[in-house]
Amino acid sequence: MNSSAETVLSIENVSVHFGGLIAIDGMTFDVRSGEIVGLIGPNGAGKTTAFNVITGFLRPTGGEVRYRGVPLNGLKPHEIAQLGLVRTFQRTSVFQERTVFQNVLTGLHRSGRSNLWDMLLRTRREKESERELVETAQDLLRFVGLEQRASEQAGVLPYGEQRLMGVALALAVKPSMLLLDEPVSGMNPAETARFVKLVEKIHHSGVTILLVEHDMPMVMEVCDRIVVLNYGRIIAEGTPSEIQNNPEVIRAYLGQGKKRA
Amino acid sequence: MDQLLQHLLNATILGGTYALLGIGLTLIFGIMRVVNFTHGELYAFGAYCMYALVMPLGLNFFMALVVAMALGALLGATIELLLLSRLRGADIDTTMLVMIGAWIALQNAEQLAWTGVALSINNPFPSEPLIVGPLSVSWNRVYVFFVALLLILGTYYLINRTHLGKAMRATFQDRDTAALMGIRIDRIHTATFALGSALAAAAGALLGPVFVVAPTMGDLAAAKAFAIVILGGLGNIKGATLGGFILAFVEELGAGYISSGYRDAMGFLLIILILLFRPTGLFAQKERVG
Amino acid sequence: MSRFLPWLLVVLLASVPFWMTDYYVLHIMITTCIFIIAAMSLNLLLGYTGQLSLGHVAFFGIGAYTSALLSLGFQVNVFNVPFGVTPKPVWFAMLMAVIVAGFTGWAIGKLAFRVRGAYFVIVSISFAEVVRMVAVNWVELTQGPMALNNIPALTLGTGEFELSFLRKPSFYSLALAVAVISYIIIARIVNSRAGRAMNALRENESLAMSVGIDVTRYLVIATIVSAAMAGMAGALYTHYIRIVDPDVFLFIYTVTMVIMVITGGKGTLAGPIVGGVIFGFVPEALRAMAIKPEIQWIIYGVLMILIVYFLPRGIVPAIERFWAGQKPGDDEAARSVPGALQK
Amino acid sequence: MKKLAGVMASAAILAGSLVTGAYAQETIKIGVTQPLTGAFAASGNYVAQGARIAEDEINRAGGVMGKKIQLIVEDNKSNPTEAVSTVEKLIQRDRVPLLIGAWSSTLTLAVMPKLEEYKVPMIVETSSSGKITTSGNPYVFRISPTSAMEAVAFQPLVKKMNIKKADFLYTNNDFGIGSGQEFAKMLKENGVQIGISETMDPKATDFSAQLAKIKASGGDSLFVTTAVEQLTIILKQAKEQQLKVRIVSCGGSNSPDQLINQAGEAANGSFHTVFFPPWFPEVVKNPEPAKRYMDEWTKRGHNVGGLTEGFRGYDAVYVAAEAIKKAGKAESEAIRNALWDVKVKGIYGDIAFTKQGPAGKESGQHMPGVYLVTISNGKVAKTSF
Repeated sequence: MNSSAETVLSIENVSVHFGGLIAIDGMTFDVRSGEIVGLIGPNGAGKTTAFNVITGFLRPTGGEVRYRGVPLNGLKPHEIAQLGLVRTFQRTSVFQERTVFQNVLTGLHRSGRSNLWDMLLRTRREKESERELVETAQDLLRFVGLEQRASEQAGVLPYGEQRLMGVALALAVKPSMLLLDEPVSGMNPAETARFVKLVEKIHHSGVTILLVEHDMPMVMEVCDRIVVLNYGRIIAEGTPSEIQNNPEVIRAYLGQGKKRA
Repeated sequence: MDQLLQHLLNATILGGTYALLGIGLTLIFGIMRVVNFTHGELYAFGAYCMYALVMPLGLNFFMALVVAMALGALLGATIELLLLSRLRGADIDTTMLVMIGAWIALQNAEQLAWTGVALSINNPFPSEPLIVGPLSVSWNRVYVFFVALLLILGTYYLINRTHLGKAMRATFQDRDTAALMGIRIDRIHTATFALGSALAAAAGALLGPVFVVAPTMGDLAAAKAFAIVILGGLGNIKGATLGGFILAFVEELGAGYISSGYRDAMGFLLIILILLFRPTGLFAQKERVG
Repeated sequence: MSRFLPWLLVVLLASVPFWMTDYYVLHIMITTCIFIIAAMSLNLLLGYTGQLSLGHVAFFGIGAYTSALLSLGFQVNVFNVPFGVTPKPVWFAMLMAVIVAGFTGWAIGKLAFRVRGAYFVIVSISFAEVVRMVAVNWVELTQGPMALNNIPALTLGTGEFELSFLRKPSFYSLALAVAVISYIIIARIVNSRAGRAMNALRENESLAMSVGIDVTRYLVIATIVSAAMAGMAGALYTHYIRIVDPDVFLFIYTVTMVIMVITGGKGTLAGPIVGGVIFGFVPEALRAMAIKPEIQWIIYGVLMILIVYFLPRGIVPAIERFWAGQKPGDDEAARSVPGALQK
Repeated sequence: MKKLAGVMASAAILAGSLVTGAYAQETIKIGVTQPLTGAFAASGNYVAQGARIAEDEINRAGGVMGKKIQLIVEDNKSNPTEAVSTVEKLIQRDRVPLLIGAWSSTLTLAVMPKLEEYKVPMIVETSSSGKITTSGNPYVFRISPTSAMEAVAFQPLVKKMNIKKADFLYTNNDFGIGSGQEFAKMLKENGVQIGISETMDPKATDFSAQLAKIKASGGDSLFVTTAVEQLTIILKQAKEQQLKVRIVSCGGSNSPDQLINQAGEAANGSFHTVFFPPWFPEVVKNPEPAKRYMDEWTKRGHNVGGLTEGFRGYDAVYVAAEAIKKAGKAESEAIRNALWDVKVKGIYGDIAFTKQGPAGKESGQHMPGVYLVTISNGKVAKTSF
């Protein structure tokens, strides 16, 4: 896309050590506004660790992460989410016991305008705020295509729809940038195709996207740029076609002896 | 000076039994992820076994300890098989609720069986204390101290040197992998709970003759065991050993020089301070979170 | 129709003092009512935020002692500095009890939620025990095991318009009113945005954080409300029984509240009420059958285990499911509509 | 919402079904509240056993006014709040016109406001705190001695026992603190130096720290006030720590027989104030009831160590029966008035009440005898001063 767009997420020399184990070693890369960037690499390369560092679930041993110029070091996950940097999870990405609709309402937490007294006294502001949230929730469900499922318990949805549910939850936070952690793993081709459409729809609405995924065709299809991690280090960075032909990337994947693509 | 030395001696002697109490509890938590609220009741059970064996039945004092431990192990294994085995994989709050239920039932069963009246156990030791300079300590307590040390060392040996211990350690580190390697997790859990229970019963059987035996004695013992285990870090056996001695010193010196009324509060205060400033215990390395 | 049933029940309960002549039954109803308030407050933490707080009785006891001490007045020396309080009106003492308990909840919430799981449980037990030890040993303030005696009863107004809550019928009405208000407070919280946040952190804390919910903030809010409510129950208790001793902090009372909540159904509004009614009246029924208290407690312990095994969600959800089975569709509709929209 | 209402409705039905009415009675009920479980369980059970003996004796002899008396014994669990609940239950549910209780001073003080509220008199059989009869509660009639009376009785022995410096160890309740204060006051007045005063929780079991402090204080006598359970441990631990001072236990709930039995050699050389010495019943003022009580106690197989406690319940029931007889009806107010005229030849002596406390609201207090015994060679002996 537009390579002159401003940098929104910058990861500078980030390292993560668990005891003696090095999970990420001096990782540096940027994501620019409006991009879809893929973060790939073999199992155990440190991709999810990178996500955890960026979203505040893990404190880096060294280095700095900045989002729109704001250093994220020391911020808690919910504070980072409030800055507009929102993630999804590989697994357990919905509130299992709630209905789909309640899930989205929960995700809309930050949009509520009422305070504790409003809730206790059930003031007009509380009622209006709740009504707005309900409307927004309905819009969001329509956006991801789950409006038919609104009253079903989220935990019993088919796998693909749970992923959609997870995205709807993340979108409820009104992100300016979305981090998707292996969103299509375990999906069948039809579900994947549906999901890719959704990602593009989100992207068109102005959201920057960073994506961790094993499904290579999907990554190649949607990403503007790809960053390749192996053993905690970045070994390549470039457009999908550049990456596909990069000998080191091929070696890394073949060396591990498995390719999920 | 003499008073200080006497306090230090008392604390050392007491620390041995505290460590014994703590190890049983921490072992069970470390390997099974179960907070054993029945620990105090197993302690009281050991003391009552001792009473029943020595006083009405007239069994040899030293033999009675061995039998009390065996009975403790048996009761522990029963609890594990009856209540915990079917809860494997349940979250920790669920097992805690079950253990609290078991604790209440056991304590009241003891009260029903023995009434609330405190009982006293005779010991075969000379009634004149052991005197070293200005210090004195009863022979019974000296015996208790050394037996406690022996049992602690025995536990270390069992865990570090035997086949069962190896399986326990493997389970402790990674339950799933251990299972894959052919370790029978069910058996390890039962054995662990039985071992922890035997240690608690041993502590009760040792201290019963020193103090008196009463149904509520388990509560205080359990409270101290929790403090010790938190001090050392849940699941840390070496930590529990040291924690036992630390608690004994803090209590004894606190009672001697600050206020004897707050003696039993010291442990709880330590728990709170430790958890606020070093949540994984004094001796644990920082665990990976998440 | 069904919307009016709870109110009908409240009216029915409110009418009890007018026809109930056996004061002993009234006495049991009052203590049950107070325990239900405490159990409801615990449910907010245990059921809605999922924190197994086993030090809950501390808030109850702090409320009881605060109200008792302020209404009796006290004189202590703190590091040789004399500090005294003259007797205050009971309504003021009770209000302060709620505030002090709430404040303690705030402090404990801030500190204790640094740790979770087993550690949190143990720290919460320890907190209650430390408070008990202080109550036992700070004899100058609390009278220690000698208990605070002759605690005044609540009176409102003066002279001709004086309303005294010394006698059982009037006190019953007071306790019932507090219980109804507590129920409404909890119902409103759990059916609001804050309630959804609490639910979210119970079900999946990481996910809750990722959607921008300040988990600690909502835990602390829940603890404050819960502690203040337990403090109110304690204050009611102390001005009813008119004596308070350190055993009010005993772990067994926390256990009683926990049993009430999990039996009735944690995380349901009616759960603590159902559990409270059962465990408020069962001891009396057992006593009438001349069953020893030990056996009663053995039954409690075994029941607790059985509930966890066979009715892990408690009685209320089980009944709800039963009703849902009878009338398919109705339940689905009820569950799909969020609380705020039900009206 | 619908389900909730259903659940609540069924709960209400449950509540309603528990309503039961009191049925007609052919007996005269007397309420007894004692610590049958908890820290004072041993003593409370002994008192209840003694009371049962008296109940059976009286009923065998035809009861009171042609009706049998019936003791309703409730367990106050050694806890003041529970004590209040038992009194509430005894008065409201069982409608007893008269109470006996509540063993420890703290328990008695706890229930006293209820006596005033419901206007029901209570015979106090054990408690020793001065506050009980001086605080102006006209429903309290005490047959046991106060700590002050005990201290005064002890006074002549101070010189004889050659006490120069005394230390104190007592439970931090009304019983312990009251006794400690009265004895310290009395000893000071007799020129004895007071060392340290250590307190303990009634439930504590390890006193090594306190004893080390007391040892360092260097007094010649240690006055201990607590129930027999703790006293047993204290004697044992004092011996372990070589605390070579004269130990005197006050308060009369020390059961020397039980001490000999449970503390063994450690009990030797200790002194105990008792209010009834069953080892030499000939010394008491009324040996006849004492002998009757002791025979029955042995016959029933009760613990011999409990004799020094059980007589309190025994006497209290006789006083209660006499008061009802004098009142002519089982009504609280009449019984209260009659209690002032009661004269009973009991083990506590010739029981009669004198007035104590603020004028117009006096409580009744009996003046019993106090005996000091010692344990030597595993036997209880009279003191030879």
